[in-house]
Amino acid sequence: MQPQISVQLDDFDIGNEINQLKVDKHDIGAVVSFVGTVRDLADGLTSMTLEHYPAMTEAELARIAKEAKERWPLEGCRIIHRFGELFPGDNIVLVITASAHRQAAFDAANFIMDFLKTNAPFWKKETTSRGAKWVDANDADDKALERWQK
Amino acid sequence: MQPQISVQLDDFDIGNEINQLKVDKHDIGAVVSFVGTVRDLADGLTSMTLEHYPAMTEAELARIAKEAKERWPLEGCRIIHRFGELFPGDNIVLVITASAHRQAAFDAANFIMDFLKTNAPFWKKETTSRGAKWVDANDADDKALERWQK
Amino acid sequence: MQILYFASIREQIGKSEETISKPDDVETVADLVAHLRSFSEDHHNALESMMFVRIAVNQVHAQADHPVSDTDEIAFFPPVTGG
Amino acid sequence: MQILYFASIREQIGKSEETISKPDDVETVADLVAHLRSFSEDHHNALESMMFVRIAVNQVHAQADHPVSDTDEIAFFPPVTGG
Repeated sequence: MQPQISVQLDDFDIGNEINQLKVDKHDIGAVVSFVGTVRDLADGLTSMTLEHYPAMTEAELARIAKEAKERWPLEGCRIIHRFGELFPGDNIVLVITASAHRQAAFDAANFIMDFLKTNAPFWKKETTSRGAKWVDANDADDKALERWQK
Repeated sequence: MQPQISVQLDDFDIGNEINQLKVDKHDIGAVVSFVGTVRDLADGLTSMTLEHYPAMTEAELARIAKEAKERWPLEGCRIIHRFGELFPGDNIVLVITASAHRQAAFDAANFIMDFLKTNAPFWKKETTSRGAKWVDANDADDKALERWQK
Repeated sequence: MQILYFASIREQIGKSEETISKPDDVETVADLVAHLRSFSEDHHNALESMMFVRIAVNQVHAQADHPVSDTDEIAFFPPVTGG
Repeated sequence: MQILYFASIREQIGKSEETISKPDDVETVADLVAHLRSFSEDHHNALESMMFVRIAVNQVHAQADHPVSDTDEIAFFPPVTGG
């Protein structure tokens, strides 16, 4: 099973992505997906711009997916991360994991998101009526990693 | 937030279901979904029939969703479980949880599946070329519940 | 009282439901099971191992010591296997 | 060597990349940072707090003691905020 990674401007269709993951697979009993979306918070977000490090981004996501594949028996793994200008409610990231076993699918998707949050080279800049501001990194994301230490 | 529960013969479209959950919601940053599908195992499954207890099924799923909502800050929760005759690769169950926080969405979906597996009154009968047989309950499903004990 | 059977228990007993009058000495689900076992060999076999039989009283999971009344809907079924 | 800046560090320095020759006494990323700080006040400010600056050497996350060579691509950026 080769994880499929995309870093793209365009939106994605989660149903299509799940269907493609299932093609020619017979032992998938569980598919877990995570979608991260742009929150429309009280301070009136008008848009969010995602910058990334193109030469590194796909490689880093592939490394994270490979680590997940080594830890859990996955039948399929798909990661899509968007960049560019996004608006409230828009999709940002999609992670899909498929396995014969539901807990493997849950844990692998959760693991991938935790590592993506702290390692994938993306940076968010939020624009509100008061101007644009880089989003601060979240200490909780570093904490979330600790439970995956072997 | 009122969890939406359906027990139905028809298939579902996960993309549609996620979009409906997001209508008029502004604080969703994370959507986790679980899809359980009919595995096509080595012994040549031709079909699977799901029997259920109609008067109890929706109430039991609603009770599980309510418990999840009390434990985690959810902005949306959707459960669909199919019954009737299904074929390899077909969808059986969909659980979607939406939250401002990704770990709440992951944990709530995981919790709902663990409780659904041991409490929702559904029974699977598998038909292969050698005949039909009720699926045995899985001891691992009982074990999976223990970690959610308060 | 309304008695429902599901899945393998339904197949063993050969019916999905039956309506019975609660005997005076049937106070709990366990009493009811002892009563139902006397109906036929199929009832006896299907309800023999209470390790295997799950119970719902009025559509809510219950244990064998749960009280029963004449207006209750009591369901018997094997461990569930949905999801 | 190719130096890349991203996000707030890119904005502070006012450019996204620059090509420099590695001085002989620059052996690690930490040495390189000290060298870059001398380029301008903006470089100095952007690279002042190494608690905040993250590093990749040839597109792989690295620490400040990572060795550098003249053919490397070295990137500096704040903690990531994707997902």
